[in-house]
Amino acid sequence: MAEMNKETLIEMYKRMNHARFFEEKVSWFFARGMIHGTTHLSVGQEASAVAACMALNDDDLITSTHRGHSQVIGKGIDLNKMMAELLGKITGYCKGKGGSMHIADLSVGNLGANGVVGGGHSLACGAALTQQYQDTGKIVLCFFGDGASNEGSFHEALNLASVWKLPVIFYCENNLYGMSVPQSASMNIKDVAVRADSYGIPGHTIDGNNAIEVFNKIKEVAAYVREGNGPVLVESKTYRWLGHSKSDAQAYRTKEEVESWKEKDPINYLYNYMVTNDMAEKEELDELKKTCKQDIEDAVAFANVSDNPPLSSVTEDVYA
Amino acid sequence: MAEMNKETLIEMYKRMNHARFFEEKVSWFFARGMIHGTTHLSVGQEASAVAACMALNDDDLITSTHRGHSQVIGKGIDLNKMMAELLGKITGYCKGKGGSMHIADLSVGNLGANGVVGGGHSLACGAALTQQYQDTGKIVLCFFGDGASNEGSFHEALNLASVWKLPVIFYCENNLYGMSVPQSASMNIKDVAVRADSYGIPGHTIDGNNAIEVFNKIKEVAAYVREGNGPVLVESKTYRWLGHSKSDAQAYRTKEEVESWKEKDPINYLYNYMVTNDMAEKEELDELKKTCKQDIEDAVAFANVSDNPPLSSVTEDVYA
Amino acid sequence: MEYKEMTYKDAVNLAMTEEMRKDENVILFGEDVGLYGGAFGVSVGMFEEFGPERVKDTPISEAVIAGCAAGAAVTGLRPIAEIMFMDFTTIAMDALVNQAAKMRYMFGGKAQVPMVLRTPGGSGTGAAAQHSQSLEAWFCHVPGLKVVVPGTPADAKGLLKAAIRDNNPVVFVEQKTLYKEKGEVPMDDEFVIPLGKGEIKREGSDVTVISYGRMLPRVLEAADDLKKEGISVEVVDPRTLVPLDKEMIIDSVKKTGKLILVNEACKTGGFLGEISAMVSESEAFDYLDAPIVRLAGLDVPVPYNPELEAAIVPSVDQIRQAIVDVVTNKR
Amino acid sequence: MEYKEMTYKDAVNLAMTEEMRKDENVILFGEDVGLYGGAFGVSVGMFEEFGPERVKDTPISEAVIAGCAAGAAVTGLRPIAEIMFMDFTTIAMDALVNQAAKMRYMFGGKAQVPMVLRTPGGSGTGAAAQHSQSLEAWFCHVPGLKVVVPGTPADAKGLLKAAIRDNNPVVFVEQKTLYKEKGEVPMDDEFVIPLGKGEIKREGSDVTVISYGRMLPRVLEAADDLKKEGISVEVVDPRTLVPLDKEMIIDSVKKTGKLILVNEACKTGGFLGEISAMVSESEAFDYLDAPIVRLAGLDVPVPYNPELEAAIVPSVDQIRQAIVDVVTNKR
Ligand SMILES: Cc1ncc(C[n+]2csc(CCOP(=O)(O)OP(=O)(O)O)c2C)c(N)n1
Ligand SMILES: Cc1ncc(C[n+]2csc(CCOP(=O)(O)OP(=O)(O)O)c2C)c(N)n1
Ligand SMILES: [Mg+2]
Ligand SMILES: [Mg+2]
Repeated sequence: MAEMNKETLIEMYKRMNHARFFEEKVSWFFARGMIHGTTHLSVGQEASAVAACMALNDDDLITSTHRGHSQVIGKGIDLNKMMAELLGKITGYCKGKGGSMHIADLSVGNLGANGVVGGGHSLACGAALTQQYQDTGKIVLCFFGDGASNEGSFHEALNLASVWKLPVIFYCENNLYGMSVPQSASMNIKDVAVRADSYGIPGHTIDGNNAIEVFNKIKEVAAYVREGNGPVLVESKTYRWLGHSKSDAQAYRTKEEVESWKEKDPINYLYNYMVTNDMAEKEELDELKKTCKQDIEDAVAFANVSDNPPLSSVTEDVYA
Repeated sequence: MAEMNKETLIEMYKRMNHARFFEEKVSWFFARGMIHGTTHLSVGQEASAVAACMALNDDDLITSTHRGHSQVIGKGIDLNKMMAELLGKITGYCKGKGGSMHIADLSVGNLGANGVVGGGHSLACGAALTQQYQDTGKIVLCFFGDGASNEGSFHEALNLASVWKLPVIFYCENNLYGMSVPQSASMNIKDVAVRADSYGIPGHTIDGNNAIEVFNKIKEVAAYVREGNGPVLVESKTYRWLGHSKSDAQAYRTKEEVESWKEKDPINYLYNYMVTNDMAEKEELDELKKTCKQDIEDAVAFANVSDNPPLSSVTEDVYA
Repeated sequence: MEYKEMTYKDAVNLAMTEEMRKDENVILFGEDVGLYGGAFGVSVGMFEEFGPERVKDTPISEAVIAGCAAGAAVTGLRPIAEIMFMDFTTIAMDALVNQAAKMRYMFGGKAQVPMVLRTPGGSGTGAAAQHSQSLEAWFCHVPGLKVVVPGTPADAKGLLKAAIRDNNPVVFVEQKTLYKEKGEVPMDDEFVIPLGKGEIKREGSDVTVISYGRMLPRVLEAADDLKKEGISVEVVDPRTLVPLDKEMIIDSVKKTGKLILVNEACKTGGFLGEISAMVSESEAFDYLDAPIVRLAGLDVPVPYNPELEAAIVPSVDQIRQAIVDVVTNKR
Repeated sequence: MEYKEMTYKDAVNLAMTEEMRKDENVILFGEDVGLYGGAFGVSVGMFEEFGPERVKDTPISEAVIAGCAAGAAVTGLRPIAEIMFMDFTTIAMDALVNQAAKMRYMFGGKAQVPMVLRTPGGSGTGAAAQHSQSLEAWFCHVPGLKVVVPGTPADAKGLLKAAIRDNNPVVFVEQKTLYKEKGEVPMDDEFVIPLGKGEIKREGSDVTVISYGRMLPRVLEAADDLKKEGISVEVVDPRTLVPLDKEMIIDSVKKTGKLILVNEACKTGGFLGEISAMVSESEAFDYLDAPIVRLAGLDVPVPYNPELEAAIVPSVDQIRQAIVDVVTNKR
């Protein structure tokens, strides 16, 4: 198991805070009708997403999801361009054409968020095939939700990856719901990870709110996958604090349930872990948190002064 | 476990022989270019298909496959109409519009063969939903192949059926190949039945060339399903003696392998079982076999004197 | 007839509710259609009225949603299946196209598949390329399917009731951006609009404009504006694309001699081409004294930025201008 | 240029083989494409030449075949994916339509998806409703995709090479019933036909007939027959439907003033409607002195019986008759 040093943990803490503040800001914008469309926030899932990405090599690849802000921030992203994209600006990652559900940055191996639940499973196979074929030594981590694991694409992709021994980690962020439907009403099993058996590959279930556990497990699994042993399924149990998307009365769950998960705040957990283990001073972390918050304000300022894409761009970039 | 009486076994033997002779005749027609299109023969798989159907109640339902002749004969069919359909005649089950891949007889609960591999999985769910909703007490048996179990539809259907506790038996006739690709190259597991675990349902693997074992297991499973316990996955290991379809050089397998399976002829097995257990005399069975052969000749005669559908019928039956 | 003002969404809800009260073989299933009431709130209250046996949440599994509907329909139920966004019918195509649409014909007329697949199409909600498509043309190219796109609350009610009662698979394309639009809706529970009957939404004599769905209000607005300028626009809404009310279209073109077609789907390969071609090979061809003009969506994926998104579909201004150009014979 | 007579199937094989020899990022995968050589034998010998790393059998999983191609393409390979029958692209639509076609645009131009999806379409093989469809119109309605339908062995070679070299997802629709047809094929391994360039397969002056794929030989036969009767038919093959060589079509119509469109797909919603509409809104409209006629497949699923099956697509006789009718101005 890989050792974690202070630097890594600090960076992880930073990205988790970036994710949290980013989404709080986005939520604020939505509440005021300043962003159009919809968005899916991952508040509460920051450890699951960020720590998994940080356990990868910088040039490894990921496919992200509709609930992808923490994922792509975890992979390393320019917050200005990301915020600009949310605001539909020309300086955004997708020149304002993609929005929240399509943040992509191929230059850092982020192959894009996906508006289609389960849409990334087979793309991840293809990306992994390229790595295998070109012998790049890189691997792919495919994010998806518990709900997505009921799509046919999940089955086809895990099976193909297994048969071809593709270097992919299929990483299920199980936040217990797919929109409004609880896991118990969408599958008859407790752990998504048992589905690994259908493909003759290893499956693991971890506590997704524990950044340390996530990091260590993904490190271990990444090494296994990188050695050419084929794919692995990892299920990270976590919880989204907010509604599914912009408008969600959350009648399908109790306030108590939500509160109980808020007590397992992954950011606090990491904070306490570092402090308790003498890896950082409270002051240092509090200071860092402030910087993170400011980074988001800066991103907003950047986005705000950015232009809208020109109307002429609407017909550009359909074909290469 | 249900008791099998002589009558049942004799009927089973009869249907298995009908299937064998039917397909030998079809094969003969094809070799002479007298049937157009293609066909998928199930010679060698008769026990797997026929015994499974016979373990159902007469008014239970099945969805059948591209390799469906033994299946629909097992369910009980009018051989004349079936042969007429193969020959594209107006007297055929589908008025000559369906052919080998689309034999259906809703009146006996045969919801149709399917040209799409995996196409029946979700139809079976729907048919089972009707039974559940209308409380008919009937169940559905869904036939599919080992190859089909790699389609996304397999996953979605088994999962839905499990969550909704639908009365379906998912019945995989594993003949070790999906067209030319051996099971080992299309999935990383030995038994398709293990996939049941992904849906929290029971899975069983049986010897599909042993009609007795098939009959008993399906009887048992049918009772469980009929009681409202939800779906079950049953895998029946068997083998197709002939090529995948009309033209297949079978470079992907050895003659020895084929020969070794011919030694496990399911029809001979049942014959010997009945004789050994004093359930029938050799003479009786030999006589029956002859009748079966004659029945097929009669079906051919029926089909031969039948008319082609009138050209005007081509635009009929698109809409109800 | 008693009328009540309600939204398009509520009219869809009412149609389902009335039919479910009448016929217990009608059931509804799809993702989050139960307690949640559907992603767009269309089925709100139905779970409460009909319970979990008749209003069923599914896992996120579009292929089996459509296939299960087909299998249930062929065995005697009359299922309504919801696919949350039209974009995700891409996952349900085998079940719809190879199974539901073909079963009857393949089996020599011995099966019927009375199912409705409801799905909302269209852009305008800021949901970008994978949540905004208008793919009705695909379904129109599949014999065995019927295709309906209502443009008003009343049509939504009357057509959905007809679709549920129809013995064929019907793809019922709702319009996201119309969900909250209001209109007068007949409260008679036998108010059923036959599939295949278009409606002249406004009579006119100078030019025929054919449109449906989301673009219809825009066309009507443009027609209103132009009335003041002395241009008389006939607005024809086919309402069902398959079967298509060819007669109504041909008659109108014969009357006006000019034809403009408006929808929001990508222009290339869209259903407007079919209407244009149908008219061009009909007796109406000889009455045409101007080229047939199509005003459709740009051939691009739907962009996220709201200004870009708005720019890809015909605006009232563009429609008005096109009408003026055609009537004054400018090209 | 050196020519060799070979079948359409072998021409497809040759195009793949040549491109794989040139560029090791080109790989082929699909069901039974390896040792078996593909359901129609198109890739026979390629497994032997290129080995299991470059010619890969997949499980029976169409969705992941297409999606894996898209993912491989966006990361640097140039995959050719085979879907065994066009009917089964129904299972691959999300990957093709929502992913491959849109990635570039959604990501603001920062991605490219150089993949080819090869699939055989068409009826005429006795395989009935689920193995015989011609669904190219669907793909033409999806911005981001290119769509190619070669009608001769030479075109099959030249266009497939262009498709493999193209940086966009290309749906390459092969024609089952042409697989064994022979023709002269250029052996030059730089023989590449640009996508978007049609070809006038035969010059003429009385009427323009546009056709592609399987119907092309029938149209040419009808044209030959009619030459004897003094009717001069111009046969235009667009070869690629997207991008479409509009200029060639418009020029031809302006020259002849009459237009007949022929393909085998179901008529309603098919690509002929698009061509008809495009011509009707172009400057060629004013040159048209007869209605545009579409000769297409009947709007029915493909039946099994060989006589019925033959009856659903235009015959040489019907094409000949349609030409005569249009030229003599009979309706
Ligand atoms: C194919 C498809 N079906 C449905 C949707 C609508 N949808 C968006 S998110 C979502 C829930 C997904 O659940 P899960 O995979 O568990 O991810 P989570 O939202 O919980 O992160 C649904 C149904 C979609 N975007 N794509
Ligand atoms: C969706 C789909 N993909 C591919 C095919 C072509 N095909 C027909 S049968 C077959 C093999 C099926 O294998 P299996 O499910 O094991 O059934 P078996 O043929 O062995 O009985 C294939 C690939 C098809 N008909 N449908
Ligand atoms: Mg979830
Ligand atoms: Mg098999």
